[in-house]
Amino acid sequence: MLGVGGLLRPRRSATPQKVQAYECGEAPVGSAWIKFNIRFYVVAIVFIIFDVEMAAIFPCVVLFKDAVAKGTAALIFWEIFLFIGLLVVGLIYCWVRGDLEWVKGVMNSAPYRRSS
Amino acid sequence: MKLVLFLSELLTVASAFVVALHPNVLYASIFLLFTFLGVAVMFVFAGADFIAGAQVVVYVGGVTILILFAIMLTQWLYQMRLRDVGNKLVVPIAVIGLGLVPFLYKGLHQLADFVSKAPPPNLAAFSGSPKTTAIGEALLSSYLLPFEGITILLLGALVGAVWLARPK
Amino acid sequence: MSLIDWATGLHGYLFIGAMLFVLGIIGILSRKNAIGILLGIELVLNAAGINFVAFSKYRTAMVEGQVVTLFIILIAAAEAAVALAIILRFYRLKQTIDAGEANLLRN
Amino acid sequence: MNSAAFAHTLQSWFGVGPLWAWAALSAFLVIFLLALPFGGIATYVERKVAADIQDRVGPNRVGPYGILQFLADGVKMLAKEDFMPAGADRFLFNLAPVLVVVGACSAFAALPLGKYLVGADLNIGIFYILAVTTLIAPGILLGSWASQNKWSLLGGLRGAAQIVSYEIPVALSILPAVLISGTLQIGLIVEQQGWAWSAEGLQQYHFWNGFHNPFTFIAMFLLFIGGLAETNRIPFDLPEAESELVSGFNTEFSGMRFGLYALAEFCDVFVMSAVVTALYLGGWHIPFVNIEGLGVTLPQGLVVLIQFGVFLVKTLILVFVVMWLRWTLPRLRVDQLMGLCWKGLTPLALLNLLGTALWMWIFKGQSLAQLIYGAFA
Repeated sequence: MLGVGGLLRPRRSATPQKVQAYECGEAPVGSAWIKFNIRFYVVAIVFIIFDVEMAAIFPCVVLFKDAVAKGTAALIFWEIFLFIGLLVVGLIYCWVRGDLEWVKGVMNSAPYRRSS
Repeated sequence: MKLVLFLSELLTVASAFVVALHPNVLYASIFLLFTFLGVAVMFVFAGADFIAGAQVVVYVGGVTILILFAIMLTQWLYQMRLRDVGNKLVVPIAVIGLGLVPFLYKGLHQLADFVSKAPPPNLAAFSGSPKTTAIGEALLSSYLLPFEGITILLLGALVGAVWLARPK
Repeated sequence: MSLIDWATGLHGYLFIGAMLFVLGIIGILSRKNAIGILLGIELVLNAAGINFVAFSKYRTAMVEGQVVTLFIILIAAAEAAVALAIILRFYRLKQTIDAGEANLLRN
Repeated sequence: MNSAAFAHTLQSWFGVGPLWAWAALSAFLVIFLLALPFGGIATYVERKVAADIQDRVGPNRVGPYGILQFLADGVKMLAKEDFMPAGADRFLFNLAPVLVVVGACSAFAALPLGKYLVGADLNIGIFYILAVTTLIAPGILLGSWASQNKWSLLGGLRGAAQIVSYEIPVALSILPAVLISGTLQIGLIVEQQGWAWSAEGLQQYHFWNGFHNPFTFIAMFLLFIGGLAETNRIPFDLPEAESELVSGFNTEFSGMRFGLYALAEFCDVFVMSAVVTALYLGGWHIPFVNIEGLGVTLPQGLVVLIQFGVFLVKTLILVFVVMWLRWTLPRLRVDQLMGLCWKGLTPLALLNLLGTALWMWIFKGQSLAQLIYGAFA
């Protein structure tokens, strides 16, 4: 699709103003590199652990229906229960320690502290 | 169809070269994403469809994002500091390492020939058979203890990593 | 046996695994950036996964090798999370992630 | 028009290659015959819906009722000058929209549009959709980063954090459906959600998963809300919040690259609605009617067509709800967004999973409909 577009679109040499990064019409101030909120990173860590546990539990969950029919569901049920329990423990830990509080994190992070 | 596998093997190795040798860590991590995808395709062709899915979910959706976040957090982008000139020994290490590949391969070749001589009886049916239930049964029987251990390890990793990364 | 036949059989899988392993080691040894080293480690882990999956098909045609690969994936993710958290902590301490600067334990 | 049958036909025409190579090709065709037109038409429908809700006329110049507007838009995008901001990373700037589009469109291959009409009914269908859609987050992050623009970078960071966070409640809400059906293959999950007017028929079918038990009813809504956030739609459109971030992660993208982002967004909305339909709203089943147990034998082509129509109607109703919400709800704040995900949806989804497992265990896998039917019969 990009190739078809290449045949159709005009080729003009862009002026320096045009290729400037868009900052509401003004010339860009400073570098686009911003020291971003470390909260994003903590959330990503919590995410990856949850994600991995989920990938691990899929094969067990698939077996549950047949196990119920055969009357051998107890093992899988406790497996799922353990899995949920571990995720809940992790979630409660992060919640209690304030890792999920976005606003508090922003107010404590470096740029805000420096200005105060 | 072998062509698709061959191309994805090429993609895997080519992007692994970039990962190992590109001076820019950002580019290396992006090509790591392609390596993961190529390896996932190889998994599919080896009859490991669920593992391929897990590979994409965990690596592409999780680890790559985490690495990109870490690079954004610790590097001054678009500046020279991103250039990881690294060790002065890059070239010798690469030459010696790649020089060892033929020897490594000679051993592997004999191993592969040995294994190929006595193929398992159900090799042809293996790729099509459903894997998710089989993996689940294995996880709940002979691999139950390691599986529980890893689940608990993951909880420990969560607590530890969050504690380490937490802003003061 | 053509190149494609060779590459798509067990030999090809083992060769790709070996290449990823070697390239991962090269990456680990040649980089100073801690994140770069982590990338090398991920390559090595993937190489191990490829070998497990290949042998689980061509040697046993059972899922045991795939289960081990699943374990590798799970542990690799946990390892990446912890390693990157350590790197971040180190960066906050030293304002750099050059692995050569990690000498706090030296004295 | 089973895609496997289609693949057989193709194989017999050309006489080379393994069967599933042709299956992959036909899946590819499904993507292009479905995803691209849908993405285009959705832009037109969205503008019409928006206009109706705001009591305007909307596009009405190109063709009758402006229906050809999407073609005009497409041509315009193709013909637009394509430029890159100074300092942008050329390689990443080109790569990012492609990643996003591949992530959104590959999922089409596994959508069950009818019993005999599915691109590729994979063993791991729903897991496959979960996997390929993860490509969107790196795509958005890289695109925002490559454009060397503060607004883009902020939008991209938010987008990546939001998409990965909401993947947790989404995956946790998919699990109850898998628990009930005992398979990851979407075709089989849909198959079990039928209805029959006889006791032995109801042994086999348990009606729509969304009404299987109270927990799955909640899970259905969680999946929809989580999907809404994953597709960056209002009220979760923080990555591209016009009022604060200009246009968010796609600020610097113009022409066809912007077009790819827009296409990916609409495809993603369709995929999300289709997944909710297939997992919880019975897919191609007509409520309380078993199309194959009517006593009359309909030609198979007609059955396929009816099922496709039913599936499409259900999905498009959900798509309409998504568009409707856009003009109804205000945008969330970023801390509310993360709070909703981690403190609201995730614990609730965990509870749902546990509740569904308990229900399955206690009632021997019977659904609410089966229990009620059993009590009266």
